[in-house]
Amino acid sequence: MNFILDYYNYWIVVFLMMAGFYIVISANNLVKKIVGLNIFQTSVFMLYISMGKVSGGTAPILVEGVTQYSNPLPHVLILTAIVVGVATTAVGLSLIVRIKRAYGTVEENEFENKDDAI
Amino acid sequence: MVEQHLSVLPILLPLLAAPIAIIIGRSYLSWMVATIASAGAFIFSWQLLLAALSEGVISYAVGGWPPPWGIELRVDAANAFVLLAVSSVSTLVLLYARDSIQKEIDQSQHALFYTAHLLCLAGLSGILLTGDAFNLFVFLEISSLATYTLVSLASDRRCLTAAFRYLVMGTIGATFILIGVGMLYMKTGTLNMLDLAERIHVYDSSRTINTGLAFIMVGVSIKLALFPLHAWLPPAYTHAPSAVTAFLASTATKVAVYVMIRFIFTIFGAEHVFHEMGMDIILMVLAIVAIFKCSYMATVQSNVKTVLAYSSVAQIGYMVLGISLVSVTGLMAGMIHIFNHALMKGALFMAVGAVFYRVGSVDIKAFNGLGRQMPLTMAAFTLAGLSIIGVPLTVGFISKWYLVTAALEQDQWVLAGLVLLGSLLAVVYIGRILEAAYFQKLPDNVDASKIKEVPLLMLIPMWILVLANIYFGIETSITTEAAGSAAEWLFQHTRLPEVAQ
Amino acid sequence: MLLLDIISSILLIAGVFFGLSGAIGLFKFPDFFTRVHAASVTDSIAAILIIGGLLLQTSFDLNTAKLLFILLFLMITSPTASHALAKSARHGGLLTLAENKVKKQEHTSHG
Amino acid sequence: MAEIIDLVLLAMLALTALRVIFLKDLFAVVMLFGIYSFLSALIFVNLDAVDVAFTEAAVGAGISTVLMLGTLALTGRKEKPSKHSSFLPLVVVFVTGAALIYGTLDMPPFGHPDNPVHEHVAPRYIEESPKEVGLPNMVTSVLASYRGFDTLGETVVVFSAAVGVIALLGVRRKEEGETPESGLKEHHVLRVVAKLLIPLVILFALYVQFHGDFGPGGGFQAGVIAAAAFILYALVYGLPHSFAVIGPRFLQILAPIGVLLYAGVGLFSMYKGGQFLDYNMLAEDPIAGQHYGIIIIELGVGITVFAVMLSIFYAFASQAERSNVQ
Amino acid sequence: MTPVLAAVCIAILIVMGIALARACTSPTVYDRILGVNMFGTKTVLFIAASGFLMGRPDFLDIAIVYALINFIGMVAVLRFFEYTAPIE
Repeated sequence: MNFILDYYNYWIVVFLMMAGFYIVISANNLVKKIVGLNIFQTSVFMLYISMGKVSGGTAPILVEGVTQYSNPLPHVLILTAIVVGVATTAVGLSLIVRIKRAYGTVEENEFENKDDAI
Repeated sequence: MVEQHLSVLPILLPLLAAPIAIIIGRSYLSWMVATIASAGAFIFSWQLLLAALSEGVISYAVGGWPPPWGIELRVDAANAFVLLAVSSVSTLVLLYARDSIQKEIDQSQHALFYTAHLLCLAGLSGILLTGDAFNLFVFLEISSLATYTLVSLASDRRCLTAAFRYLVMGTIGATFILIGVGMLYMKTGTLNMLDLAERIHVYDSSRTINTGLAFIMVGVSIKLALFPLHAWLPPAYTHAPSAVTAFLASTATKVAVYVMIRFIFTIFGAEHVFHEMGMDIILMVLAIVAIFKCSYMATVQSNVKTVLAYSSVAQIGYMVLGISLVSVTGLMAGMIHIFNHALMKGALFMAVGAVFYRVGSVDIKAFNGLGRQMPLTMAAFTLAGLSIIGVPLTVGFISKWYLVTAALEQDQWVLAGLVLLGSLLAVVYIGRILEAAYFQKLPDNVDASKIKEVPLLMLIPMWILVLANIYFGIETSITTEAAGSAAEWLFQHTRLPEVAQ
Repeated sequence: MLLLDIISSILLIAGVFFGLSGAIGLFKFPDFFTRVHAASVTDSIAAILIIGGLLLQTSFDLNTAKLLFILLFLMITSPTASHALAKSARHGGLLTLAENKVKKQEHTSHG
Repeated sequence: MAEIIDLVLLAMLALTALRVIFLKDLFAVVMLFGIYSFLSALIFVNLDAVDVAFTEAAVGAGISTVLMLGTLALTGRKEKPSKHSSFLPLVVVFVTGAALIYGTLDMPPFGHPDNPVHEHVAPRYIEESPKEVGLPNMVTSVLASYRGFDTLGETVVVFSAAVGVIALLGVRRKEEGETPESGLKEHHVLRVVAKLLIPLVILFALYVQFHGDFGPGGGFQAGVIAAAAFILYALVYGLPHSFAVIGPRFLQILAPIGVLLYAGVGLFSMYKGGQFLDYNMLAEDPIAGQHYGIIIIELGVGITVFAVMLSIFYAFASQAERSNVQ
Repeated sequence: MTPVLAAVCIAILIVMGIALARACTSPTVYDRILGVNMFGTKTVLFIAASGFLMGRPDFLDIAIVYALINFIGMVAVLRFFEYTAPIE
């Protein structure tokens, strides 16, 4: 039981990652691909935040009378990573808008047929 | 003053120039800014290489915080050597781009092009110089985002789908690296590479560390387009503007190869990765398959840029093959090839871009009869092509020579034979293009008077690279010394498998 | 102090009760407009009660101000959102249950 | 208690993710993605990562969702059924997932205070940063000072995103801006309420910007919230009105200025004889120097993020509006 | 006081779950939006309540952001329906 409690968080996070990853590689629609990418990345963020948690600790903002804080370093890393994620999303979505204008569709198999290979 | 900050300046210069270039907004001025910044970065990286060769390691604590608490920039012969290749090619490409992008990119987007180029350069330099695993991820993303932008700037609509595919694959790769770094951090509690290397050995048999290693290797393999994860590369290189392809082909994947070397040798230790995990076999097999499969693919394409793109994937196979031999000579061959391949692919793509500039197409048929119309461009193409094949007196020969030597050191005769066989395929795909250029006639419907040499500003950088191909092919001491000491340095600071010694 | 705690508990529990009933209404009510009604009315009252309950636990510092700000914010945005949503649904052509019945009857009587 | 909440939230997340896989209506997918972001932000709060939660809520549920909706408005709502075989993706996902699960088996147990992550580098941040940097919020100290170079990189990433989006979608010039009155003009209540809220939101953004040293928040979050205020304005009153307040050209200048401000602090500290971004050199007293440095770089981050987020929104909204007119 | 707060938190979680179920399975698009909106407002309350439960009520800022983003999301959705027909 302890074993499960110790790893429950990680396992669910792995499941979420894989759900996102599956959407990315299986979706035919480009917007859905980007949604999947976001889910994938957000789940990775949860992995990081999970490892920073200290049971019985509190948020790493100094208050009187508290000595046990959670680890601030993963938080910093993930703040950066979230920004990276939204930057990628924005560029990806604008690519989709352009693709729609150029091809008239955002379904991968449809625009693949409209050009010769490569 | 300058000497003290030498390690941060190659990153800082393009990083500062990028916002300035976009504020200026005018094509000509932002080109000046970009070129000056890139040239400055080149000069600093040259000094940095000299300093690294004499001093060994230069550590720079950003923010004044000592590592592992702060972020450290750590320069040794290996990354200074690659940085030199990156910044020199970047400067030459920027010189070349001035005229080249006139035909390929809309006037209003020139400033954006230079900004993105500078951002990409800054990102690549950051990847090379940083000594922090997470900081590497951040710079990786800067360079990737800039790259997606650069690829999508072309006027052909297919560049959009190529860029999108690149974006999805690249982001998956980066996220895999993020997962891997997270697992390392989880076990060791640090992100500094040196500190990681020291603390990681306690956990050699840990399943978490090994999974982290696997994820980092897969992520980096996507970024460096190792077979079978190379699907994004040919379309991206084919449809990007010529100047962009010339820059990316000679730098982006090379930097990823460097990242792989850094993770294997500095962080995990060659002993662990190769001996205990058996990664050398995997890498070797993938490298050989890449060399043959992609060289073959290159021989059947009709678009010359695609031919060269597949050739790039094959050439990456040679670099990875060098790494997988796990010997100083093998690693040195890989490092030399990083530098040399930058020289030859840069020149080749510049020549192809020049053809596009005049003819407006890069189909192999468009090359018909160009040997007479554009003699200088095609001569450059020929020489660089010979270099890819590995003809003596060119840099390509040097790379192959050391690679074969490394294989023979371990009595791997078959491997040496395969390397030479791969070169034969290169003869085929380069030969097809040369045949078209020199032995075919210019089609009748083309006005011969319009097809003439490209402007001088395009020819000069191209020929600088071509001459460098020959110069470094004859005067080998500089590259071999730098790459050799880089390889030796890496090997001294890693735990070795007993077999290779 | 104890008295404040008791009042606060009562407010909180009442708030939760309204919240739950609203959630059930979201499933139980027959058409969209009644469901909006269930959701939005309970949203407002639950927010007032719960935040009111929490207010009693603060010691009149920055947190009190922030709670009041949240309350104000929710009081403004939540009904606005519901109103705009219902209006948009109306413009989009969504009918109430009664109207649907009428329409159906007309349809059958004509046909 | 925290564990139970964590459990329930994770279960909800798993449900949402599963639902997203099978939904074909992309509008619903985007809505559920918004919920997914909200939920993950809740988990971040629950795991003590308040700054991260702040950012995830503002960025993931806010900006990303708005951008996705903008894209959907242009590309259509329905995902077409595909003839792709889903076998290969499934295999890849199972292999990757199995590798990850294998990797979790040796992971340090969740939440134990003697895990390596809590014993090596981090203790210095927790114990020394209030003295060395002088801020109660350790996340801000680490973000802005110890790992300031990362944050500079982060700002540059945002800036490159703006470069990418502007290169792809372009900036609309004022001349062609003769689109008819747009926005939600039917919704009178909304218009009044929005007018009431926007100043409050901007005030809140300023609070987040300058209170980030003491509580959750900082330049990045403040930039996003300020941009959200203008996005609200543009959504309700239409782009032309919003352009009249802050034009896209102006934003294009503003974004690089933030980056330059950040890097400028670093250059100044080099000039003063320290390393790049060494705030100790900025004043006689190192703590004061740290304080100046952090305030200025946070301002730089805030300016860039604000300008970039808003100009990205402008780019998408212009596209949508243009297609609507046609 | 803590048991009451804990019960309140759990109850709000349940409401959130119901709203989520509504958002996942809904007859019309508007119901979906309604579910999402209700989910949003309940999260605001949840953060406020759990802040008091955990003893760190100074994180109410996050609740404010949630309320704000929730509202903007709603407006964006309404705006979105100006472009596409909501009912299929």
